[in-house]
Amino acid sequence: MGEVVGFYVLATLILVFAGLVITARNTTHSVLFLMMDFLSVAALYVLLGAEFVAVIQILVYAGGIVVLYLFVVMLVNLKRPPESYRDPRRQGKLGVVLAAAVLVEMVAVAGYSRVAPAPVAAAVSPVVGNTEEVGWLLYTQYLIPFELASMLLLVAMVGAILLSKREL
Amino acid sequence: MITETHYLVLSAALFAIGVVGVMVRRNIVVVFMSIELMLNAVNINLVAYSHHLQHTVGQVFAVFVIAVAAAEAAVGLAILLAFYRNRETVNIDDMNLMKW
Amino acid sequence: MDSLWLIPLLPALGAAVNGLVGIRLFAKRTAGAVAVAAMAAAFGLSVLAFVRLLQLPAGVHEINQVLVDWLPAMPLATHDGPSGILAVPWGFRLDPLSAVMLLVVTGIGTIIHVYSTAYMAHEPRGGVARFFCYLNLFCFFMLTLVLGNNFLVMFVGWEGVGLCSYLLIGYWYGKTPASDAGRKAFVTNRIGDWAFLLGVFLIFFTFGTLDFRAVQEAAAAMPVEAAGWGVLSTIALLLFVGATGKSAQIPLFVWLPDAMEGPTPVSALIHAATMVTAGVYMVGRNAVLFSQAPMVMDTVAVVGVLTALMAATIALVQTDIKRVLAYSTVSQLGYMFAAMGVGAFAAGTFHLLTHAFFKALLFLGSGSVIHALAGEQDMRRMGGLRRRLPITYATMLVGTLAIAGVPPLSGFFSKDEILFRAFLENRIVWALAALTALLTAFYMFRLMAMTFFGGGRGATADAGSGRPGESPAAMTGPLIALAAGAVLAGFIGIPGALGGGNAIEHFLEPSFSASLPVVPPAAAGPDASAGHAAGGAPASDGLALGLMLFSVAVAGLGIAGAYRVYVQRPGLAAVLAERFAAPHRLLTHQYYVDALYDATVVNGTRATGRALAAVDRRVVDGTVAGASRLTVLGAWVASLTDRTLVDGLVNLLGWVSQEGSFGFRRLQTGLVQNYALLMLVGIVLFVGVYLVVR
Amino acid sequence: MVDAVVIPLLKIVIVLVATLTAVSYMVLLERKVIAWTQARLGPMRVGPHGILQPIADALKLMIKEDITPARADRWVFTLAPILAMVPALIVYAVIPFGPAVEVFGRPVTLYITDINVGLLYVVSVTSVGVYGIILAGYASNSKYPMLASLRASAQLISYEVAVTLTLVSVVLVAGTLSLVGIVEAQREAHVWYLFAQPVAFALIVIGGLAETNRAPFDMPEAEQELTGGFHTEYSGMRFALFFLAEYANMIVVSSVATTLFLGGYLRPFPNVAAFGVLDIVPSWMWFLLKSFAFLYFFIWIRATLPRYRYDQLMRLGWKVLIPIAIANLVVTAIVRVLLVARVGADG
Amino acid sequence: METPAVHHGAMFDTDELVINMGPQHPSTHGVLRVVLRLDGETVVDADVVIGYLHRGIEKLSENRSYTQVILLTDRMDYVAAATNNVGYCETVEKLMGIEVPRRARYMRTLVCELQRIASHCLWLGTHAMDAGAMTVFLYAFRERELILDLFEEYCGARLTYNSMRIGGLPQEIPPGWDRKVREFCTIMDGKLVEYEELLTHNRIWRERTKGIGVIDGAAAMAIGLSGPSLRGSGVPRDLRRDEPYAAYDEMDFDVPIGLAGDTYDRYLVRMEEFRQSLRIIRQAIDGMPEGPIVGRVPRLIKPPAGETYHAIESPKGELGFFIVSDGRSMSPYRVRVRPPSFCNLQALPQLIKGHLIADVVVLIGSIDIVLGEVDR
Repeated sequence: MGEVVGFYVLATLILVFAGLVITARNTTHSVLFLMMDFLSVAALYVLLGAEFVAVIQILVYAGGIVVLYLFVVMLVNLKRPPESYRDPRRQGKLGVVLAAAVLVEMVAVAGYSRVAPAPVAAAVSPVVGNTEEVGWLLYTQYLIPFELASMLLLVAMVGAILLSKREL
Repeated sequence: MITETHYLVLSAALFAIGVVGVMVRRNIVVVFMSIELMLNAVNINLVAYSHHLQHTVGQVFAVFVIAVAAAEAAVGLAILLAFYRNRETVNIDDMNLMKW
Repeated sequence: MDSLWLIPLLPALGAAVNGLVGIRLFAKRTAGAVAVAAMAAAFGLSVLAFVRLLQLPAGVHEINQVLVDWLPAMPLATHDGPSGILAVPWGFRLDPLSAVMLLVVTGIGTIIHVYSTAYMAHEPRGGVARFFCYLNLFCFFMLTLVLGNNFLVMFVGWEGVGLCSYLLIGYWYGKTPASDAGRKAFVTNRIGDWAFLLGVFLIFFTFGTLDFRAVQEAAAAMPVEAAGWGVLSTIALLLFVGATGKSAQIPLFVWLPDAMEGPTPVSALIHAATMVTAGVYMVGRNAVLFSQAPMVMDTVAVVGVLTALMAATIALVQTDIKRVLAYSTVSQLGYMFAAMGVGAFAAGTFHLLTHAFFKALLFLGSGSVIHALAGEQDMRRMGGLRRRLPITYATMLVGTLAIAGVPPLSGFFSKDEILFRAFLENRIVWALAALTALLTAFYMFRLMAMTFFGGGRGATADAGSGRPGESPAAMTGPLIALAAGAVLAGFIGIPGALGGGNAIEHFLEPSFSASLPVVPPAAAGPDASAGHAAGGAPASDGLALGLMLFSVAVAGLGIAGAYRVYVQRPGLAAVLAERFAAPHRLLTHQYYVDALYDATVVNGTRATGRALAAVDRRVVDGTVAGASRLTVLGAWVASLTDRTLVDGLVNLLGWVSQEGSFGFRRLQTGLVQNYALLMLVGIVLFVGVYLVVR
Repeated sequence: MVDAVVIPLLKIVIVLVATLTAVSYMVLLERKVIAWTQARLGPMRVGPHGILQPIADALKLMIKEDITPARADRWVFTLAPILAMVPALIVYAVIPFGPAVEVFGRPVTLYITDINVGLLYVVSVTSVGVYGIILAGYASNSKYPMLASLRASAQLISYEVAVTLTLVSVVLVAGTLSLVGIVEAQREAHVWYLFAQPVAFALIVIGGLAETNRAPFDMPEAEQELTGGFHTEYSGMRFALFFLAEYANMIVVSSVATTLFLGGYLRPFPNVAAFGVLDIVPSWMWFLLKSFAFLYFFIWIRATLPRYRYDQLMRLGWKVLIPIAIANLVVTAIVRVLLVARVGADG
Repeated sequence: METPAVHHGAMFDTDELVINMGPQHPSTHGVLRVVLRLDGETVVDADVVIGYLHRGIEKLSENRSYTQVILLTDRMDYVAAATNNVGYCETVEKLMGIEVPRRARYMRTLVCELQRIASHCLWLGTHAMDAGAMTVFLYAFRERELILDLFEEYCGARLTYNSMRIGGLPQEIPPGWDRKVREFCTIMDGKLVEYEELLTHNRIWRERTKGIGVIDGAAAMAIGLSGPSLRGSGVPRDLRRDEPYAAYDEMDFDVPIGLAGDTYDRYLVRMEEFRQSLRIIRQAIDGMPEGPIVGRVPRLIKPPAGETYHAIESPKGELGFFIVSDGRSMSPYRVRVRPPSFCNLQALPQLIKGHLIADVVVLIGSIDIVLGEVDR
């Protein structure tokens, strides 16, 4: 019961906020709605029993990435709003149609495919608790992807610093 | 009873909203944000299956996706800033140098 | 005390500190202090190691330490089958022989380091650190050479000391003679090293191991190759060629006199006391191997004694103080090889030890003289320095008496031991060695006379009354220390004839025998030469005493002659030179050996190169040119095909794509979102297809 | 029903009320302590020795006119103080004021909840607090608040890195992310982590000062430079919210630091029976005493030190604190591995 | 690129931003307005706008009698009113050739130095406050209060003293006053240690002031700096020593100078001046001669036609008066003041260029201006 209510409330919030993100006139408002959306998604993760991902979602997305967006929005908004120049060749409407097609197709796929719950995987980790499990997997089975991800972040960091320098 | 299909549909809807954002908006910052929405849709999918299959690996992948999103945001926004510095615009329709 | 490895490590650390940090940062004093501290610590450890060696239980004569597996076990095979497992540990072995060398290297090394701090004081700051870096590095390699328990570790040290010798000879690399001398030393050494390396290969091929002890035991088990030339002889000969290179024996002695271009402490340490004795040490190390090859032993003895004689004669006429000493070194090394050749390994090693003391002393003394005369090296411009450099004079006199073989100084005992053994073994060798001893006494006192006696000439004359003065304490201190060594070192080897126990010989004996333990001191390896057996037999005491008196007399004769010619009648030398013009010219030109090498090896190489260049130009270039003509012809045919057939096809293709792209390029709007749109179309189609065909 | 709903609700209410009261009295405390430092008396008029001053302040702020600047972004202007306040309050959900005790025969835990990612929760929730500041600066549509908010957010984000890295080393020592677990780990370890992790403690104190925008890191509201900082344009209740949020954050930082480093609600020497007499003071009082010591330290610092310059602050954060935090983390990890290895070998 | 390179602290690449610091700003020491052009937080250019406190003192003087002008001078540097009085009175005395009795000269010295300490207290307090050290502010004001009490006892006023007369002083020092001054000196000795403990070796304070607003001696001279701000740049110029007035030629004191010419050195110079002032005060009290306190002054103060310039060392620098008399009128024909704050303020744009906003307030505090004097 609680789960049902929680899901529908959160799903509504997520979709509404997402809609507001792409429709808001003011970019700053968009960013705020994005943050709200991410927080709702984090709540959804808690509902799904993934506390660690939920906390990371808040920490990284809401606390980090969105702040970055906010910075950028404020920086580029300092002087003038984005111009309303529109290229006549852009196919915006077609995009909406195709997005709808994608939605339909994906719902169809979701409806068709039923993944049976796998037999409970043999105790992957000797630890209990969601965070510990994720941590265990990250540091054992997925160690190399984990290290690669950290390399990726390092590279991204260096790249971002280089790009935002005054003289390239 | 909420099945994983519910989550998949939610995820699909969120993804579609992201797609619309990418397709329609001309402010490149909003386009970036729409991409973040799409990534979140993927994450919902992963975590939902993780829940459904009682296997943590989906969450692990969600963590990776978040890492990639962070990298993407950092580099993307840096490029955007560099672009803004040169062209003083964030309109995606002004970014049309890649053509004949 | 299981820290044998620490002994080479300390100089290595010193070198690293001076080389990495010191050249940029250290003051001269700091650089010197670091190097001296490293060496002094190494010396202290060496003494401890030596004591530890003495305390070993009876019948055990070595400490063997393996640090790491250097080369992991690797089976090697030839067409004929497996040849052994190449497994080389980085191991150190301390036995009596290496212990003696260890003490020599670290002890004299320390003294020379101290001396250098004063001698190099006028060098620029970074240069001093560089110098000490090289010097420490040299000590590291030398200690590696000495302590290594197998041929490969030894070879590392062997090459390393060659490198350091090169670096140090060329220390003043701005001076052309110095850099040339460095190169000459390096190249000449390489020739010897090549033979040495071949010997090592052959050893591995023959015995399947490179460990000294294992090789010796295996060699001892093989029959003596007295009659025919066998593999052992080949190995021994190759090793000996290597030794001639490093120890400046005929025919590879030419580099050593030139090496005197380096700073004097370098000459003292490397080119008198330690590195050049590496060859002797190596022969001693492989005593058992050499003993199995009597023909090679004879070769060694002959080459040694000839070198000794030849160098001594050349030394008679040299005018550069350091070159006299250099030839003297060559001569004394010849002595050592002669001793080795007659099977008197212990005696040779003993002479090595005493020689290290007095020759280092003489070099440092000459350095002190040169230092006092602000770089003057020509003895004809010296003289009368006795008063002005009293300490240098006194200590050098001690050294000269020692090298001349005046009892009871150290040189007397070691040289007499060699002569005694040579007398028993090979009278010709003995005769030549005795002659050399005479010459040695003569030319050394010639040096003393020209430098210290008489009136001032040249540099010493035109300098005012104030200069030259005695060198600083950091230079005279080492001189005094070495002089003490030169006096006292002989007492560890007083022969039985004089009532001594010949302690050094008994101590060293285990190193020259194949298997352990060896109880009776006199009984050497299974097939030790006859002279050995006669070793300390009391029966020959009278003979020994007679020979002793003879050699003392020879030394006295030489001294007296020099005194007569150079002190009492200073003009006599010139008269003699004129009278014996042809031999004199021969001697001043060092028997034309360098000229010979120039004419044969150097010019031969050049001529070969020219001939090959001519072949290249005529034959090879001609062929190439002919080929090019053919190619041009073929290319013309090909291009015709290309223009018509291939180009036509390509143009067709281009035309098609051009025409087609007029339509397609409308898609490239430059709008990112339109590109994304196309992607989306793809996705929709893809998923659609999936849904349909599922 | 009582256990599941009533008690948690009651606890939430108590914590909220207590927090808000504490926050308002923090203001008084600060004014008093600084006044004493400066040889003044501080507020004396309202009530004896000014103890009713917070109430007067609250009344004043509530009835003041709430001005919205003409060209401000109204929605965001209103949202910003709320976004600043809410995270500061919801952090209290995981702070353990005491262990489980019996109240009227019912086991009650003296914390609202103990989640297994407690510390991460604290970090992530406080990281959301930065929105209040940025948005306040943005929405005011004024230059000084804009500059101040950029400064503030840069400062917060930078120091968050250092603080979070430092927290990781504490977590390494404790082996748990749960705040209650960390307190209990200190009981088992027989040592406050102040002594096990002194470097981390120093980093947390410095980082805590910076994260709460306190002197000497109070750049965002440096009145001499940027007049009032990001809340220059605010007045009335919305201003009060910012004010409360700042002090609430101070209390959060001191509570977390107390929990992590001073043994939380444990009495000194919790394992030494000889000190059992200290149990007379209830556990939550110990917690409050320790937190109070922190708060007092914060105020003391503010009264004493000049202010850092913005670039010096950033340099300190990035070039000093973060490297030290990383070094501390590495050393802690190495020591931890070695200890575990040794213990493993033993047992 | 045409924009100048950023020196430090620029986090983002933003366009130049113009902000208006003042005239209503907590740390501009009155009503100064500085228009800053910023690149990020770095000051690219600064425009100092003054005039918000202009009262026309110079013009007013032309309609006042010579004695009445003393009153006006109080309002210039209102934190060092007595010094202004001395400067003006001495100029008039020079114009009229009046001999001031030795006791009066000693008393003037005493009053000037007390005033200097009071002024420096205010400078120290606000300077530290600008950098965020608010406790120092209150401490310094506490000690300034003691001086104000002393002045109150002497002349009845706490801020604008009107405490000089042409030819001497209006009244004898009250009985027991000298003892109180001595007590103050003792107190002040201890308090100075307290200030220095809070600031001089404080790491943050040093970081905030060292290397900030560096100006070398030549540049400082060229731009007309004077007083401690000039001495902070290593120029040993002090009118008390170089062109002695009052009784300074009989006093024994040192002139501290800085080396680096940065804010920290200016701070140290002023801190040392506290001590030198106390030294002079003690000498003045100990050596106070007996005698009249007013010289022979004509009843009608009507200087002969002519003009003269006389400068004294006010706490802020060279305070000069240029007075023209037409010989006929009872009022000066022209009074022109060379105020140190005004001249020192000229250096501000040069000092703050390339620094951050936070340094601007520190630098304004560092050159120690009073807007009353700047605008007059």
